Amino acid sequence: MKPRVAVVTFPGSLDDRDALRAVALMGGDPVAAWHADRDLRGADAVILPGGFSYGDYLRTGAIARFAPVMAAVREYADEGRPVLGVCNGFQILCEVGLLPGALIRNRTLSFVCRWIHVRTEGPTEASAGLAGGEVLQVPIKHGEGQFVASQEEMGRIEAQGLVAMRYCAPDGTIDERFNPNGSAHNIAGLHNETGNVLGMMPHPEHAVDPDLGPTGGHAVFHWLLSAARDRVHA
Amino acid sequence: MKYRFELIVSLKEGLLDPQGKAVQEALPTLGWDNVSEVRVGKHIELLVESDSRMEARSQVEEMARKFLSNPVIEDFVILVADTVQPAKGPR
Amino acid sequence: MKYRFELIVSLKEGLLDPQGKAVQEALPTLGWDNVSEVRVGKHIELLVESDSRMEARSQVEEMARKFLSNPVIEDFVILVADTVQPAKGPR
Amino acid sequence: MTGRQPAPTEDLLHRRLGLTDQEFDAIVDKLGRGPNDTELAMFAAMWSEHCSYKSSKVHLRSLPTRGPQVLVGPGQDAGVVALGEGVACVFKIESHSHPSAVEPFQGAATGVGGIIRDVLSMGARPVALLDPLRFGPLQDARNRYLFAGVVAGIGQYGNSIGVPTVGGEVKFAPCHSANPTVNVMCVGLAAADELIHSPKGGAGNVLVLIGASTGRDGIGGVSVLASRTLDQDAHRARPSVQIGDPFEEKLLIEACLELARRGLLDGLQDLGGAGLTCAVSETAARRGVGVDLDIDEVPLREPGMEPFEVLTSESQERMLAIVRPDDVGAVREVCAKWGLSARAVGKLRGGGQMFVRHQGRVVAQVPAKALAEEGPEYERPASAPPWLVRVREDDPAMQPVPVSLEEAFYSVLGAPGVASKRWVHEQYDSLVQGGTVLGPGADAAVIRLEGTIRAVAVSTDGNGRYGLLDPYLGGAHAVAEAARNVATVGARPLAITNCLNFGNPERAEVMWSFAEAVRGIGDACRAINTPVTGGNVSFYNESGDSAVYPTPVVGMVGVLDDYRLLVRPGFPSGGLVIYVLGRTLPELGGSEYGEAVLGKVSGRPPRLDLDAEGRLHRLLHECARQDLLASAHDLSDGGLAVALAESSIAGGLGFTVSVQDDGLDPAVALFSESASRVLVTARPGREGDVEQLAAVLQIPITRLGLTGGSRLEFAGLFDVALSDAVVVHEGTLPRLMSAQRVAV
Ligand SMILES: Nc1ncnc2c1ncn2[C@@H]1O[C@H](COP(=O)(O)OP(=O)(O)O)[C@@H](O)[C@H]1O
Ligand SMILES: [Mg+2]
Repeated sequence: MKPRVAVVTFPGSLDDRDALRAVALMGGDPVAAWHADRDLRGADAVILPGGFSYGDYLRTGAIARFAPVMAAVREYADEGRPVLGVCNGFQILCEVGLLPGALIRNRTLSFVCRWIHVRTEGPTEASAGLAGGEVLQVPIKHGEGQFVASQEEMGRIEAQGLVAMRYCAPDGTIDERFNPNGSAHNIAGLHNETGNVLGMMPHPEHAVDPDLGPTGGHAVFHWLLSAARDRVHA
Repeated sequence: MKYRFELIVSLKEGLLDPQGKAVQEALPTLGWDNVSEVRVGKHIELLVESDSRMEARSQVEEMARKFLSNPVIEDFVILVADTVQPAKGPR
Repeated sequence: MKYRFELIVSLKEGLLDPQGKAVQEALPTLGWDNVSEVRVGKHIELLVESDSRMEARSQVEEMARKFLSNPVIEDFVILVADTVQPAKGPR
Repeated sequence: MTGRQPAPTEDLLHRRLGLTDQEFDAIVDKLGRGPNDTELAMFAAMWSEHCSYKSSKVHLRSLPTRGPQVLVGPGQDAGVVALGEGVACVFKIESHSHPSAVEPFQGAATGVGGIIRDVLSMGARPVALLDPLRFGPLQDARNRYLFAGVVAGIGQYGNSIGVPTVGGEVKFAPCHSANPTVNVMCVGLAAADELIHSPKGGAGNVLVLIGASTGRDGIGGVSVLASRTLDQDAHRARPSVQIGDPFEEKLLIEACLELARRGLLDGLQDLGGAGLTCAVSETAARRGVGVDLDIDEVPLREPGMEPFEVLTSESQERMLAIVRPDDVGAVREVCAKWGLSARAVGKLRGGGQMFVRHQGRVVAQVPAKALAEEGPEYERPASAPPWLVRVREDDPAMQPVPVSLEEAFYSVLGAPGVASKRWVHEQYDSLVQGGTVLGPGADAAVIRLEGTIRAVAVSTDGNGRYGLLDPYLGGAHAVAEAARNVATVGARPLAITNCLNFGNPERAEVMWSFAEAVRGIGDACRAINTPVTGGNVSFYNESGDSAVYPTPVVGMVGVLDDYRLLVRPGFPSGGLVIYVLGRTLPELGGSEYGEAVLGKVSGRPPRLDLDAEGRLHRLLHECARQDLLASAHDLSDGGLAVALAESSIAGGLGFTVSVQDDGLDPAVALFSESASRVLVTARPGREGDVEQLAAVLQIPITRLGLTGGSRLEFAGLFDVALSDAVVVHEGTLPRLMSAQRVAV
């Protein structure tokens, strides 16, 4: 049975249809969910897609956080089901506290759309995160992707191995010159402690179709779908 | 001497304020249905080194006019820092 | 009764403020080399309908804490509108 | 209602509203009485140059508009062509130059919003944006401010609504310092049988105003901002500046598409110039009916607005739906789901009159057709400027090269108009919607049709220098280059939209250049078989003694039957044979070389053999279909030298070529801008096929050399390191813009 993956559409979500398409292409069963829904239609995993939910005028994710569907998302996270937040989805996950830190305006103050490389970090023993040690080519497109956290929080993030991926050179070297937005420690994506929640600024859903470009998004969807499949069989 | 100034830059009246509108429309769904006329602007804080407060102030005014605000769509007010009364919210 | 409030939301002290930094770096190239510690935040104005000023104020505080600011990265101050002294900048 | 006779003073209201005395008399004629102030404001808005096309109509009529591919031609909100497999492509271009000169960020942002709604009103999902832009030189701080603001504004709006910006142009010339040119093109897709047409009749149907509330911003925008030359104190136009709300627009897109999908619409109309007056009167006039409009039902953002303000406000993010009475409830529900206001503001009725009611009284009563279709029409005096003869005689090809060829090469490659536009397009989301097969940086952008192997290719082009030196050729070249760009990626050009950016049409030389440009566009479109489906005229792009170059910008769409066969501009591997298709002549008039190296815009633009151009497109299309090419890149600004460098940079691979085979002067061989040429590399082993096809189609083909190495080697002339060329090409705009201070 194909794992069912819900993609939540908030007013102002933009990459929701792309995420649905990517789920199907990668062998999942895509399910469209709506911000006003209170449940996720029995899906095995959930994606909070990119975009500008509710316009993102006050602060990214500030309003989406209160959407009815978020209670269900939180439940998924707590139950250990896979939750993927991409770009605006990552911002929302931070805003609701499912992931630490926050994303603020890029250091350059400009929006940036570019194909970049990230290196995945291995998950800790205890967690079920994305496999480490891979260099993925994926696009970013955001104006507020600079990851920040207080010093103590940063210490905890590193100590607990919560970093899922960092911006890097094409050969995988972590280097400030390849940091597109000024993120602390080149952080491009984070896990929660149990590894079932992943937030990332790059867009894996735009890096799955070889007709359109590199396929660095495969690794992320493989992780999401296999984690979802585990739930199906569990 | 160094003087601290605060500036508030906001959209001219009559112009649509999408930020304010978004906040205002969100509040009732969060349980506050008694809020109106929300406007969102910028707050800029800066420290100016100068011989006199008057001189510093007139420089801030020039900066505000020429760079910190967009006179086509925005107005600004200068608050002299020490006339601002912080209230008890955490800071 | 309706009460007007103003709020200032700004990035926490320890965090680098990209907008403030950009302004600070720009000012010398525009001829002002005597400005430091620039911080850029948000200024939010709103009107609250309530039976008492106290009640209104505590609601604003709650809104600020839960919605208008993100405590992970931001602080806020509430200015009671009529304690703000607008200076002579055009408004 | 009381008729109002004009008082014999200088300060007549109609004149202050921009109407001439003759136009006022025509209004009195149509009404059979004097108009009241509200009616006069409505006429002033609708009869402005911007809305009525009064100076351009007589010329535009000569354009070819028919063809089997055209589903909807000019006259609707946007043109439509068939792409095959039942898919329709809706597209249109528009100028937002005047608002952008006043407030670059919001001016450009709202320009994006406006053109999106044009495409949306046909029932199509907007799938791509392109932004042809022109500014003054970047050495000037004001120009940097305008450039940075416009790009950021387009980015903010396009990025926030999820429509990818996939192409455009950026050119620089001193004439744009006071008059930046901001054009935006939008492409949309729809199932051909689900397009929203505007049927006849419909009396009894309800007008539902959807989206943002109406404010005082943008009042008089039509007459003040778009139809009068920007004068010294351009900022007196301030209150007309609009703030865009892209979030509202995104909701409008989704709500309108859902309404269309569910069959709840009898018609859909965007609100643009002249606001409600235009949307309502055009709807009624097109359908041959009358209308009752109750402006008390219009949701207002500000209290105390006068009827004329509500009627002419250009507040953004609004659409007007025409709905059968039984469907009004369902329409409201869909809008509520998307968090949008939807208000019934009127009804279509029999007859042809537009009634406007306010507080129970009729405040205006005007024949809808008089407003929308019976505006004035002028055949303004036109004559060529006397100085043109002298400037044309000054042929750059006759001048000695003042510097070494290597220096000339770097000057041309690093000219801001030629250098890489990455600084611009990295600020745009070019990927959202997942259809972008080829984004910014190629000759044409390619967007696939969901679920098929088919794709639409699109490019915008225009050359102001050519327009200045010969507006006829300027128009024709714009069409030819746009078609060539589309053909270069392997697509078949289908049809165009165009944006005509000119100065004050009341001046004979401007009017002459306009007429010539339109004639050039028409001839080229007929020859290449790409009809005109619509466009936009932007006059009065001048202030003081500075007018923009006569700048026709063409937006071309084409179809690619199988996007997997598309051809990219970069050299993909070493050892490939490089050819140039087409003939190189000593044509440096109006060239990038002339401006960047000699410092002059003079001579005659390259001639254009439209028959050869058409054959070249067929050759490219056939080569792509048979998968014979490893790369293709058209030759335009900067000629062969720039095309070689760009293909090399894009592929990250050098080349060795000999460019002087037919004994051309080196500067000509390198920098001539002779038209109808494309640089290609053949797939290994397919060289003979390419040569043979070229021979069959009678396109000259010259073998230049081979790809490979890490140097750009022009044998016998000079050579440079690829890495140095990259620094110049990629580094120019970032370097110039590093002096621009980001506003907060
Ligand atoms: N304003 C812009 N926005 C987006 N893309 C742009 C812009 N300006 C230029 N580009 C892209 O940069 C590339 C080079 O532009 P240009 O030199 O005008 O191409 P060409 O000569 O083939 O018409 C094209 O892919 C074009 O779409
Ligand atoms: Mg080209």
